[in-house]
Amino acid sequence: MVLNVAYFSWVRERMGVGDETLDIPESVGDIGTLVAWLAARDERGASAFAEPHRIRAAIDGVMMGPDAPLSGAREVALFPPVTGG
Amino acid sequence: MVLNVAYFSWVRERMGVGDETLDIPESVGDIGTLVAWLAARDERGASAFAEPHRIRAAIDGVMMGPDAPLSGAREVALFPPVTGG
Amino acid sequence: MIRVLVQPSAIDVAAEFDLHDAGGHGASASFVGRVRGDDGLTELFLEHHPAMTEAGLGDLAHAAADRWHLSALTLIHRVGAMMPGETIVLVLASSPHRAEALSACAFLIDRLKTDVMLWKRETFADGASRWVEPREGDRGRAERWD
Amino acid sequence: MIRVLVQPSAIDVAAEFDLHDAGGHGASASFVGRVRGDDGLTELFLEHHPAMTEAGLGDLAHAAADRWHLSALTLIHRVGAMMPGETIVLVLASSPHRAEALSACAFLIDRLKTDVMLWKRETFADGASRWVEPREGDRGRAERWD
Repeated sequence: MVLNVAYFSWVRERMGVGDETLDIPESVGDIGTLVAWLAARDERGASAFAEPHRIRAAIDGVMMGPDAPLSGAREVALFPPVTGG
Repeated sequence: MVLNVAYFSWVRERMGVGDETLDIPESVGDIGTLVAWLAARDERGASAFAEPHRIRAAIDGVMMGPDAPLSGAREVALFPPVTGG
Repeated sequence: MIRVLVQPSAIDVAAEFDLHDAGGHGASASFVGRVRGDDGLTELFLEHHPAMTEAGLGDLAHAAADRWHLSALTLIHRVGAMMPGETIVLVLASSPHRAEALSACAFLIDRLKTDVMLWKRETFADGASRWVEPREGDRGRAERWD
Repeated sequence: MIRVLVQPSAIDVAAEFDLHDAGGHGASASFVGRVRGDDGLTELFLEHHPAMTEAGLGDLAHAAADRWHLSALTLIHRVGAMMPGETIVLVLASSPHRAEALSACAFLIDRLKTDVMLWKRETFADGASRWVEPREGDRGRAERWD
């Protein structure tokens, strides 16, 4: 499955890009497994997603938990907790 | 005793003046008796001070009750309860 | 730091903001109260006891400065005759911390309603005029701060 | 009536007041938050998720308008890099009634701290930079409104 993934704050810095289009294996069906897959994929992913409990996610602009399915998503955003206005 | 008396709001309107210098008889020793004396003195006083419970007073800029003595006062101000800012 | 004025002339809100903001404070809270033209009101007249109004505003300003950590405070009340839309009162409170600026501003505007020696007379389009009676609601809001 | 902006350019507070005040509202409450140069801070960078920030501010503005009787509301948040003294956020709330204007303004500034999708990075005079962690105190203040 092809997915647009966006990163923010120190997740973006560690990933080295603001967003990218990824070809996700079929086994990656929800946000939790996406984060684990990114952490295992390469060094930048390992650095950004070493602590999954510090990661928050949104699908198409709506905050979602780790069990949220990826099917139908246009954009998945991954980021630390917000620090507000 | 000679006393400067200032009036505000509808008390001023009914008295017809903003302030005046009055020669007060010795028997008028506190604010309560001053108000009663003004009410008995003439028609404008009767109109302004017909309801003494609606009158507040200050001596030299400090709020005082009806028992406050007039001795030493430079200015007595008589007015309705304030309506604030 | 503390600027307190009682003035019969119009309050220049923009000029007062400029003067106040010159300190570049972290957080600034303001309140502007204007004359409302409800029920055909054409003029609001605020009568005051000059010495007591000045003292009352000064006491309020210092009470706020004692209670909160403020870097600047502006408190200006207009008196005399004014028309609908004109500014009656301006409160500007600044602090390094937003909660202190907001609380000081709310405190000042609530207390102004009860602590300041002012009497209001309203005049309407039909020529009728009346002195405003004190409102119980104002007293309740002011007492929250005691 | 409701004006919501997320902008990388400087917030022109005086111009926004002029625009907002044109309605001649009875009571206007405002809050201005500026970058503080504490601990040698030289730059504050606010990163945001554009679609989510816009939606978040819009939702907040409408929540305030539903809850209080407001005649006008301005809510402007700056994003990107800014220096000490520059304005980060401007809230202007107007109502016929002072308590509603003050409450709406306090609600909006408290909620902005927790509801808006922004991340802050601080850079200091020695070149060090760090992403700010969320503050528990902000969450507490925002939850007063739930």
